[in-house]
Amino acid sequence: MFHRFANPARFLRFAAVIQPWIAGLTVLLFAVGLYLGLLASPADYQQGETVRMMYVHVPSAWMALFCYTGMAISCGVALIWKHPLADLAAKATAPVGASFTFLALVTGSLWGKPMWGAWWVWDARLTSMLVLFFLYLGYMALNNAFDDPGRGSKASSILALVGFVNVPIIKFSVDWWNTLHQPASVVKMGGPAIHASILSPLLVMGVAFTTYYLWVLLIRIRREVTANKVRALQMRQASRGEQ
Amino acid sequence: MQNHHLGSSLSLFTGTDLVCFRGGRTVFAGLGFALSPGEALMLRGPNGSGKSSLLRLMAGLGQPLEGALTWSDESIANDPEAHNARLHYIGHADPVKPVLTVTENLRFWATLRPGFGNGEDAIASALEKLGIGHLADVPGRFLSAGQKRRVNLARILAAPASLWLLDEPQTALDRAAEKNLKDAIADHRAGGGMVAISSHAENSLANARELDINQFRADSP
Amino acid sequence: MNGFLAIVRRDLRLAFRQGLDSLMVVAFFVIAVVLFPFGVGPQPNTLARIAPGVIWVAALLASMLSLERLFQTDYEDGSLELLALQPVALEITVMAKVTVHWLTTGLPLIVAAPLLGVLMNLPEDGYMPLMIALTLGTPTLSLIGAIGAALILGSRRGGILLSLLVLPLYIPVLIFGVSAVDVVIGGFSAKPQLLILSGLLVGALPLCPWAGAAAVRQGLE
Amino acid sequence: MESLQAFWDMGGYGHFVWPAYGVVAVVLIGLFVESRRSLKSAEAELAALAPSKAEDTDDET
Repeated sequence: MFHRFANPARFLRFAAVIQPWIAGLTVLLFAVGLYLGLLASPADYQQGETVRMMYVHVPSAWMALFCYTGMAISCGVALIWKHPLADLAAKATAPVGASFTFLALVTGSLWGKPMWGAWWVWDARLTSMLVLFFLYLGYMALNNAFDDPGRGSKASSILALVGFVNVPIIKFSVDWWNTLHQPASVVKMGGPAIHASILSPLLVMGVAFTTYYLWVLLIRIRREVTANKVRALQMRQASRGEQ
Repeated sequence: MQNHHLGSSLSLFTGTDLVCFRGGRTVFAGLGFALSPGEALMLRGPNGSGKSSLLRLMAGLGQPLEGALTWSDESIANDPEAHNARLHYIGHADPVKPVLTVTENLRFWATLRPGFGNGEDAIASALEKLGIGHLADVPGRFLSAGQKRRVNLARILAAPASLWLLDEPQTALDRAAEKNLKDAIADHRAGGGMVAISSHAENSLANARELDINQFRADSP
Repeated sequence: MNGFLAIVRRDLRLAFRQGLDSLMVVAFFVIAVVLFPFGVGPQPNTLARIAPGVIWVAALLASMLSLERLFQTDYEDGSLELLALQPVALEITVMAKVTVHWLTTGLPLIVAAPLLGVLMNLPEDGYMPLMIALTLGTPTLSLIGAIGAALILGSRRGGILLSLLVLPLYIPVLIFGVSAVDVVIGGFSAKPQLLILSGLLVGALPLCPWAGAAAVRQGLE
Repeated sequence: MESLQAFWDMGGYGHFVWPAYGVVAVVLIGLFVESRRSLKSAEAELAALAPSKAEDTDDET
């Protein structure tokens, strides 16, 4: 009972079963999404073809926040109920979330160039995304700044929760700061109204991104579990040698 | 000496099937102990077997993965401040600030304790008991390791507490200081206090119970 | 309460005897601001326009400099572990440390701010809002910084990691601090900004010591 | 052929839309490959350390 941390076999079996399904679903959804987004849907009457970038930019931005929320929740579970897997889920989520945030920033700037004529615009959403990126970096840096992985995950869990509490405050102050210094940009990120033909590829891509996240999450959690097993074995060999 | 249930048959401070998980490994499992006023518990076992970890759990620095630590049947985690008020802990490090004199160091720690009533002479008598009365006004940076350890020991004499948790207290102490320590522990126990001590010294305390941590090693795969 | 005062008194005495680093913090603050005219050119009106922002960013960085050592020295010599084992709640200990940090860094920055206002050709009516905003903002910076300082205890990379953790959380204070000054220079009242700054402070007062204590507790496990 | 050119051209915004999709593809696939690689190396390490205990089956996806 007491070494339940060492081999959460139940999770490994569960992951092994559903992972192929999630993989298949993700590939299928991406295929459909790309087809709808690039071929089937019309260009936007106002933004022209650049609206197609929305099909990758908006899901990335969604996932950036979705992952951070997921991370904060699993950190909360890890701290309060000391559930061993929650720690690993948060540690596994961070790089994925950071990658989505990075993508949101890159596609956002690629979107901004034709729209506003500049690679980087201090638009409220993009700026908040940039701050979120730093929160991810801080989490990951703190997570492996310790020799003992247990210490790293506990410290970064607290940081994730503190960060999570601050996200709305930062969002509010950046929005407020943006309206103060920046005349409201005419072309809002999502366009005046999302036309049905644009909505469907957007939703499909959104779900595709989510299933992709679950797929990579399962792989990374299995990696963390295996790495923990390896560390436990190495430690036991060290301490057994001492007797 | 406050809050002692002298003569209570039920042991005051108990630990039941404790599991300690630290530094990525299970240090010990299924460990139990019981302490009653006047008793001493000697923790034995090789390095890394978890003596310090057990003392830290007893002090409340971190929670056991499983099992319970209770003080007169109430878990110590329920009210950490109350538990802190009734214990003194000597760890590996002796927190003596180099720029403060010995008395200033001791006065700081003593003022944080509830039982610190009679001020200066409690500190003076504590220093005398450990044979370092002459160091009262010496700044910390001039003290040797042995003297720092004695100042740390004087800290727990200056303000009363019923439970002493001593992690290899005799390191860096010379023969005379070790004797002073033994006497202090004997007085503490005579007054109804309790001691849990991890130590490699062979000459253990008078009628102290022993607990070999090694038998609770977790050797599971 | 006397535990809080005892810790504040001890830490202030330690700070004074170990050579106040407030002077260094203020020196950094001044130098950081003085660099800007070299960068953006000495024209008074450009300096005046960026003055509030530059002063606030420099104050923010200056107050972060000494954060790393908030718990570090006590952590290394075992005092922090002992403080966690005192009847004084750890949250109060963290609050005491934050108060000492504010007294030794926040306050000197506020006192030095007008001098930098002159250097940066800050418009006349910008001084009062700058002082008020700094008075409301610097305690929040110390409070949030204390969490970061506690989180990096025992980590391999201290200072740099601390700034990466803490700076994103400083953004709201920076935004409203600077705009409190800009708005008054523009002829409007800074009431909303100052209200939000005090809101941030009132929010940080209970939450940060609680989170900081949790961070310290897991650091000592 | 002509429609292919138009598709590639993306109404003149081709050199914005395609890099965006390109970056997304590179990062997502890269992240997936890296995650799998580190899983495989961890499992290899585990197998080396305790051949008997490497009980979780080595499935393909």
